[in-house]
Amino acid sequence: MLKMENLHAYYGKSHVLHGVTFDVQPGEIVALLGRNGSGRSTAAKAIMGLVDWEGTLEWKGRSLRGRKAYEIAHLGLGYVPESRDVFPNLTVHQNLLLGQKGSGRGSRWTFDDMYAMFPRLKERRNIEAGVMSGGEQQMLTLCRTLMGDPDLIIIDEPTEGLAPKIVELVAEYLTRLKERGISVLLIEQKLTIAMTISDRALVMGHGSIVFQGTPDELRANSYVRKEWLEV
Amino acid sequence: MRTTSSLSPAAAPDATRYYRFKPLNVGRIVIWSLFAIALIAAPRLFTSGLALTMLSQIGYATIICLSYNILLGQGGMLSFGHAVYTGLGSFITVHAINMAGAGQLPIPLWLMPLVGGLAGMFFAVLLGFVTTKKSGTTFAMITLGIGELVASMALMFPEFFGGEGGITTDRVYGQPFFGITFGPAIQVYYLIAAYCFVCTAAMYAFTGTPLGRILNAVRDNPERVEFIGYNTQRVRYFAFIIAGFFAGIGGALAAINFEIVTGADSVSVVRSGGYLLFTFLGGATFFFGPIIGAVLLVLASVLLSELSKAWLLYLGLVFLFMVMYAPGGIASLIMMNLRLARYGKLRGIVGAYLALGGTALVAVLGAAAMIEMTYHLQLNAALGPRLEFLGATLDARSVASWFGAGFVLATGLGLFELCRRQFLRQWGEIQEEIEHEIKRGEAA
Amino acid sequence: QKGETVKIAWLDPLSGLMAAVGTNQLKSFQFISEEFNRKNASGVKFEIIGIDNKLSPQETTSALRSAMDQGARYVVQGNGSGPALAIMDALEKHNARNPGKEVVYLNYAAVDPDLTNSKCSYWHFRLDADTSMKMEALTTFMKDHAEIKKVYLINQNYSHGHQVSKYAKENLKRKRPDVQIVGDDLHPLAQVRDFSPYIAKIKQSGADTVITGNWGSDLALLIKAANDAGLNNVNFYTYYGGVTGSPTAMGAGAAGRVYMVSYGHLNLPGDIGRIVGEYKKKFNDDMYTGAVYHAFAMLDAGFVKAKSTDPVKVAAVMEGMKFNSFNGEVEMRKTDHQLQQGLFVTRWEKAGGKYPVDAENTGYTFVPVKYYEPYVASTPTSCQMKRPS
Amino acid sequence: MTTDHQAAHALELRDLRKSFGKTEIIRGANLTVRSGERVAIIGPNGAGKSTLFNLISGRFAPTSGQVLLHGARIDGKAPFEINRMGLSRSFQITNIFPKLSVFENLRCGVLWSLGYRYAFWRFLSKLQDANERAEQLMEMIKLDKKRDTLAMNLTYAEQRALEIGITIAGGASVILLDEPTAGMSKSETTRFIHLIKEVTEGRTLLTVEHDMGVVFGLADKIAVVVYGEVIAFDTPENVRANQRVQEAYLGSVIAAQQEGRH
Amino acid sequence: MNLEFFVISLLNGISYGLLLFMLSSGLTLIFSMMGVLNFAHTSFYMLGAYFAYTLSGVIGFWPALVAAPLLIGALGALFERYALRRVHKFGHVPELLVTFGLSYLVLEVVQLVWGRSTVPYGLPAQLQGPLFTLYGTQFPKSRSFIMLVAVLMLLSVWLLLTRTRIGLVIQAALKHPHMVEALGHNVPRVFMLVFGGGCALAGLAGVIGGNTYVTEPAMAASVGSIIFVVVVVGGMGSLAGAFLASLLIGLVQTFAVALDYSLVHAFTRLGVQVTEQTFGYPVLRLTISQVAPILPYLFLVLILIFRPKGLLGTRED
Ligand SMILES: Nc1ncnc2c1ncn2[C@@H]1O[C@H](COP(=O)(O)OP(=O)(O)OP(=O)(O)O)[C@@H](O)[C@H]1O
Ligand SMILES: Nc1ncnc2c1ncn2[C@@H]1O[C@H](COP(=O)(O)OP(=O)(O)OP(=O)(O)O)[C@@H](O)[C@H]1O
Ligand SMILES: [Mg+2]
Ligand SMILES: [Mg+2]
Repeated sequence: MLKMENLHAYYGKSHVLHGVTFDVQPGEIVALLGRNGSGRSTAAKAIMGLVDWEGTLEWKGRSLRGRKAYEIAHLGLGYVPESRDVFPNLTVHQNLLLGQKGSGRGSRWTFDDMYAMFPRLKERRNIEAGVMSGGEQQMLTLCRTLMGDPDLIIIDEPTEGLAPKIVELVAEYLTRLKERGISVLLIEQKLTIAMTISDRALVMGHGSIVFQGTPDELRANSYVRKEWLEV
Repeated sequence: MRTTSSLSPAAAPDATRYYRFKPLNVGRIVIWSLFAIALIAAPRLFTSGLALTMLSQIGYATIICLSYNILLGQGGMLSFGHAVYTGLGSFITVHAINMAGAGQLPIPLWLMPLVGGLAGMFFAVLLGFVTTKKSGTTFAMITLGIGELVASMALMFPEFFGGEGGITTDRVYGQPFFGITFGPAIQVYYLIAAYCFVCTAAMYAFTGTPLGRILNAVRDNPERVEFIGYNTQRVRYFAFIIAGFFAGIGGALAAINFEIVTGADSVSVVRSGGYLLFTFLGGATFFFGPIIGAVLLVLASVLLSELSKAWLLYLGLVFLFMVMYAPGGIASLIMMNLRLARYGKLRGIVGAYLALGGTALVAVLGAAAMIEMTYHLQLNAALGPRLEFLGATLDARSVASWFGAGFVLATGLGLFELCRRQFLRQWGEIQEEIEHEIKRGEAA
Repeated sequence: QKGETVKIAWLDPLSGLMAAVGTNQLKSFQFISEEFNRKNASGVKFEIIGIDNKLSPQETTSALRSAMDQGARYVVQGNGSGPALAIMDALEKHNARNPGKEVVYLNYAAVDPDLTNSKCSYWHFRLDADTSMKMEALTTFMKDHAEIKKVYLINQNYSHGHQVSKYAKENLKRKRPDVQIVGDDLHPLAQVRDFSPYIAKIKQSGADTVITGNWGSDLALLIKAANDAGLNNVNFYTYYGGVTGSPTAMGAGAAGRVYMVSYGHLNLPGDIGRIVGEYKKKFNDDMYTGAVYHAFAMLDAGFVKAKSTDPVKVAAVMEGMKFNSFNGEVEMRKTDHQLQQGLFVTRWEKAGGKYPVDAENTGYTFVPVKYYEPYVASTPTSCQMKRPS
Repeated sequence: MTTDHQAAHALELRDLRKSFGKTEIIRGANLTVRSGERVAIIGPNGAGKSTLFNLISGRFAPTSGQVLLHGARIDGKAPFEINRMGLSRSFQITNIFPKLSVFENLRCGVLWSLGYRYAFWRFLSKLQDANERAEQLMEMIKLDKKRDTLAMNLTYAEQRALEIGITIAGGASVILLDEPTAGMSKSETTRFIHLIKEVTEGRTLLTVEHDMGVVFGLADKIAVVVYGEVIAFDTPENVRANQRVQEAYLGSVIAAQQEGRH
Repeated sequence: MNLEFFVISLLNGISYGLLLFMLSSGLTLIFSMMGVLNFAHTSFYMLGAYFAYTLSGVIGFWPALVAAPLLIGALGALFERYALRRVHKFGHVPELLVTFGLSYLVLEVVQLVWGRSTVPYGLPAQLQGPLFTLYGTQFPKSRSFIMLVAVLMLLSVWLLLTRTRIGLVIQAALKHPHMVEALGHNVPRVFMLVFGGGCALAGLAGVIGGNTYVTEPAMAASVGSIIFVVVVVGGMGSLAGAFLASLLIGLVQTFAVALDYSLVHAFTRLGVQVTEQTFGYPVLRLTISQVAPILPYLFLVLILIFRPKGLLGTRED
C-alpha cells in the first residue's frame, strides 16, 4: 500500500536519509525502531511531504512526488507528530473538529468513538487544549488524526509522556485500528509495546534500514539489538 | 507569550561576544575612532547649508532611533508612541531655553539636552508605568492610544504647546562658552555630534549591562524570566525609562537645531511611525542598525522630498521591498556580507553584485522616468510637458519618452532576473561552502 | 534688473492633509509666473522652486535652507501659521546673521492676526486678509441683517479656530449686541467623521446662523451633515467655502445658505477673470488663491520702484507701497506689512448670468452679495516693527 | 511545631486546592518534603502533577490551602518572588531563551542571585563572579563546547540540559524538575540521571516522571498523585508494593515487568 | 437634555457606531483570525470608494456596489499571496510594516490616478433624501443604508466564523502550520481567502462610505486609528466585541458632544472659585464636548490597562 524505495531526504543542505526502502501492507502494524537521530521522524515527514526528498514514494500505486501535505492527507494518510502540536488556544473539541476533512460524513470515526476511547478527553472537551496535561495532549493528537479517517496512520512516539497504564491502553487501541483494516506505521523508541503489537519491525540506523523482520526475529537477533537499538 | 516573542524581530544570530573579547579590543577602538572622525569630518565634506542641517538632523535622529531600538530590538516592545517622549523633551527644553534666555534659569545651552533627557525620562516614568504593564500587541496598542491622546492634547493646550505655531526660541543667550555662542549652525552641529557620540556609546554600553541582557531575555521569553527571579514588568519599565531619557535628549537637540517646536508635528503619531519604520529599515537586530535607519530617515524626509515629488511613492516601494526581501534591515545585509568577507568569499561574489546592481539600476531608471513623468503631468503641468530627468529631457506627453522609459525598464528587469538567478545559485554555493568550513572547524 | 531671473521658493504641502490645496496653489504660482513672464514692467523672469514642506514647521526650516542653497531670495508660503512663524523666525535670524544674503517672505494665505501684530517681522509681507479683517467684514455684513438673532460658532480646536471664535464674539458684541451666541463649539482638527451630533446640537440651540472657520473635510462634512439632517433654515458663514473639496461637498443642497468672506471670487472681471478661465481650461481646477496674483504684482512693482531685485532694497520700497492688483489699488501697510484690500461677502448659488464660472464643475458658485472697501475691513495693529538699521 | 522543626522542612503543602472554572484539579494535596530529600512525583496523566508544580512555583495561585518554603508562606506570591526565596523550576516543555547563546542563558540565570538585579551601570564582562559561575555551570551540564551557540540551534537533549542548567543557576535550594528526561533515549536518560544527581547534590529535589527507571534511579521517596491528591508518599519499595498505586498508575503488565527487572 | 434631543442623539450614536463597525469588520476578521494588524485596511476602504466612483460612472452604482468590493478583495488576495505571505514567517512586526508600506503606496497611487482633491462621488437617486423625519430632523436614507450593510456584515462574518472551520484552521495554523496541512487543510489558500475577504469588506465600506461622506485622499488616514481602537477595545478575536465597542464608542462620542461641561463647572458647583489664573486652567477649561473625539483613545488606554482582553475578548495578545 505504501511503498518507499531508495528515499533520500534533506533538511536544506543536510542529507539525513540515505536510501531508505520499505513498504507497509494493508492492515499491518509496522514498527520503525532506531536510536535518537537515526532518521525515523524524517522518514515520516517525507511521506507527509514536509521535507524535501528524492527517490520513490508511492501510496496506493500513486506517486507522492510534488504533492502538498494537505493533498497527501486527503489521499488517506494520517500523521501524528512527535511534537504533538496540539492547537493550544482551541478547545479539545475544536482540535478534533480540525482533524476532520470536509464535513466528516462517511468517516469511520465519530466524536463519540474518540470520547469512548479516552473518557478523559470527553471530560475536558471544552477546555483549551494548551492547558491540558502532557499525556492528555498525546491522546488528543492521536484522536485528532483518526478523525481524518486515514487508511494508514503514521504515529511518532505515541507513548512519550504517558503513564504506564495508558501506554498499555494505546497499544490496545492500535491493535484495534488494525482490526478495522487500518495500517499503522509505528515509530517507537521503547521496544515494549512495539514488540508486542507489531507484525513487522524495521530498524533504522544512520538514515537507512539496517534490519527487517518479525518481532521474534528481532528479539533473537542480539547483534542488531545491541548495535542499533540500545538495551 | 509566543506572540510577544514573535512581535520582536529576529534577534541577532550572533549577539554576544562580550565576555570573550577583552574590553581593550583593538577592533572596537578602531570602530569608535572611525565613528568619531566621521562625526568630526562630515561638515568639512558636505558644506552647504542644507547639508549641515541634514547632518545635524542625522545626529539627533541617531540618538532617537537608537533609543527606540532599546524598546524594539532589545526589548521586543513595539511602540507607536516614541515621539511622545522626544516631543515632550523638545518642549520642555524650549521652555527651559526661553527661561534661561530671560535669565530665570542658570543653565547654559550645552547642558540643555540633559534637561530634555530628564523631561523625556520624567514622562517615561509617568506614562511608562501603565504602558509597560503589558507586552506584545497590548503594549503596542496602549502606546498607540497614548500617542494619539498626547498628539490631540498638543493642539488643545496652546499655553504649553504654543498651538499651531508652536514655540520658538533663541538658542543664543548668556555668556559664550569658550567663545562659542551656538548661533552658527556649525557650532550647533558639533554640539549635536558630541551628544550623538556620547549617547551612542552609552547606549552601546547599556547592551552589555545586566539590565540590558535581561531585557533581551524578556524579549525572547518573558515567562521564563519570571522564574529566574526577575519581574518582567520592572525590566520593561526600567528599559522604557532609559529609552525615554535618550529620546528626550534627541528631542532637545532637535529643538536646539530648529529653534522651534510644534505640537502638531513633534509629538504626532506619524512621527512615531517614522521612527519605527526607519529603525526597522536600518535593522533592529543589530546595535548599529538604527544609525543607518537615522541616516535614511533624514535623507528620505529632507532630500528625497526635494529631489522628487514622488518621494512618498518611492518611500513606500522601497519600504515594501525591503521588508519583503531583507526583513532584518540593511544592517543584516551588511552583516551577511561581513560574514562572507570573514570567510574570504566576498571577492567571488562582487561580480554578481555589480551585475545585480547594474541591471537593477537600469530597471529603476526606467521605472523612475515613468513615475517622474506621471507626477510631472499632475503637479508641474503648468510648466509644459517637458521635464529634466537626470540630465535628459523627457516629454511627458510624447509616446517616444514613455516608450523609451518602458523599454529601459523592461530591459533592466529582464537582465536583472537573469543576474538574480545566477546570483542565487552562487550565493547558495557560497553559503554551503561556509557551512562546510564551520563544520570542519568544529570537528577540528 | 531687466532679464534677470528671480527665483521664488514655494514652501507648502504637497503631501498630507493639505496636499490638494498645496497642489492647486503650486500650479497657480507656476501658471501666473508664466503669465507675468510674458509681460511685466520690470522685465524679470520668475522661476518657481516648489518644495514640499509637509505642513511641518521643522520641515519648513529645512526646506528654507534648501531653497537658499538653490539661490532663492524670495520665499512664498501660505498654509498654516506654524510654518509661517517658522519662516519668519528663521529669516529674522538668517538675515541678521548673513548680511548680503537676505531673504524676503511673502505670505499669501496664513491668516493668523498675530503674524502682523505681536509677532510681526520686517521680512514678512502678508497678501491675504487676516482672520480679524475677514471677521470685521463678515460682522459688518451681519449688522445689516436683522433677521440674524442666534449665532452658533463651531470651529476647529487649534489656533485658527480659536481666533475665529474669539473675533466673532468680540465683533458681534460690538456691532450687534442683541445677537445671542447660542453655542461655541471646538472640535479636533480633521478627526471628526460624523458631524451629525454637532448638527443636532445646532438644531437644539435654535440657531439661525453658524459661523465657522473650518476648512477641508471639516467644512465639507459639516455642511454635508447639515444638508442630510435637513437643517434648512440655518445660514453658514465660512472662511474657506471655496477651497478644494468644499464646493463638491456642498453641491446643490447648500445653495443659498452658505456665505463666504474673501478678497476675491471666481467671477472677477479683467485680467484675473481671464486667468481663472484659462487655468480652469488647462487643469480643470479652480484658481481660488487670488493672492498669488498679488505676489507677482507686488514684486513687479517693487522691482520697478527699487530698480533692483535685491531683497533688501525691494523690501524697503514695498513697505507702504500702493500698487494695482486684480481688485483695484491695494496698499501694503507700512506699520505691519499687512495688505489693505477690499473684501467680498459671497453666497453659494447656481452659476450663470453674470457669474458663469462654477466651482469644481458643480454648476454652483460663490456669487458676490456685498463688497467692502479696504477701510471697512481694516483693523488696527499692535505691531512694533523692528527695522534693520 | 517548633521553628527548628519547620526549617528542616524544605517544602510543605497544606490542604492545597486549585480549581479551573468549575473543575477542581487539585483537591487538598498535603506533602512535606525535608531538606535534602529527592522526591519523585508520579501519577496518571492529568492527575495534576504539573499543576502542583505550577502552584508551588507561583505560576498559578492556589484556590485555597498553603504552600510553605522553609517554613515561610509562598502561596499567592509571584514567580519571581518565590524564586528569590530559593525555589527554582524547570518546564515540561523546553522553556529557554532561544535567541541568546548558551553562555548568556546561564549568565541570565545567575544574575539575580548574585545581587546584580537591574543594574545598568556595570558591565557584564566585568562581573567576574557571574561569568565564572556561568562557565562552571556550562561545564557541569557539558555544554562548554557550545558556549556561543544560540540556544535555539541546540539539539533537543542539549536544550533539556540547558533548561536544567538555567534552573539550578540561581543556586536555589529547592529544585522542581518537570519530566526532565522526556523525549530522550535510554543512554541519554542514564547520563541525565547522573547529571541531575550531580548538580542537585545537597539540594532538595522534586521531579515529575513517567519513566519508572528514572524514578527508581533518582528518588529517595516517591509521592503518588491521583486525581489531585497525594495518595501515597513513601520509599520506592513501599510505593511499588502498594496495591492502590499499581491499580491507579502502573498497570498490570508493566508492574510485573518492573518487579521482574528490579 | 430633552427627549427630542436624546432620541435624535441616540439615533446618531447608533448610526455612527454602525459606521464604525462597518469600517472595522474587515479588520476584525483579519486581525482576529490572522493576527495581522493590517495598517492598509483603510487604504482598501479608500480604494473601494474610488473604484466605486469610477465604476459607477460606467456601470451604475448598484452593479459597482458588487463589483468594487470584489475587485478590492482580489487585490487584497494578491497582496497576501505575493507580499504578506513572504514575510509571515518573520513574525508580526514585518507583517505590520509591509501593510504600512502598502498604505503609503495606495495613497500615492490614488492621488496619481484620481488627483489630490475630492472627487464628486455622489449618492445614487435611490439613496438620496430622508428616510423619515423625526422632530423635524431628517434621517437620511444613505445613513440607513450604512446601518443595514453593517448589520449584514455582522451577520455574514458571524456565519463565516461559526458555521465554517475557516477560523479554526487559521488560528491553528498560526501555531502549527505544518500540522494543519498534514490534517488536510490548504492553509495558504485559506489565508489568502480570509485576507481577501477582509479587504473586500473594507472595499464595500468604502463604496457606501465614500458617497455618504466624502471621497478624498485623506479619507483613509482620518479613520485609520479609530478602527484600531474599535477592534482592540472590543477584544482581539471577538466579532461581538467589535460590534459592542463600535456602538459604545459611537454613543459615547455622540452624547459627549452634547455635554458642554468642564471641570470649571464642577469646581464652581463645589464652591471653588476657578479663574484663568488657577493652576491648570487650560485643562480645567476643556469641555467634554471638546474632547469627545479623543475619548475613544482614552477609552482604549483605560480598557487595555484594566481589562487587557478587551470587552469581550478571550485572549490577551
Ligand atoms: N529541522 C532540522 N534541520 C536540520 N536537521 C535536522 C532537523 N530535524 C532533524 N534533523 C537531523 O536529522 C537527523 C534525523 O532526525 P530525526 O528527527 O528523523 O531522528 P529520529 O530518529 O526521529 O530521532 P528522535 O528520537 O530524536 O526523534 C538528526 O541527525 C537530526 O539532527
Ligand atoms: N489552566 C487550566 N484550565 C483548565 N484546566 C487545566 C488548566 N491547567 C491544567 N488543567 C487540567 O488539569 C489537569 C491536570 O493537569 P497537569 O498538567 O497537572 O497533569 P499532569 O499530572 O502533569 O499530567 P501529565 O503526566 O500528563 O503531564 C489536566 O486535566 C488539565 O487539563
Ligand atoms: Mg523522532
Ligand atoms: Mg505534566
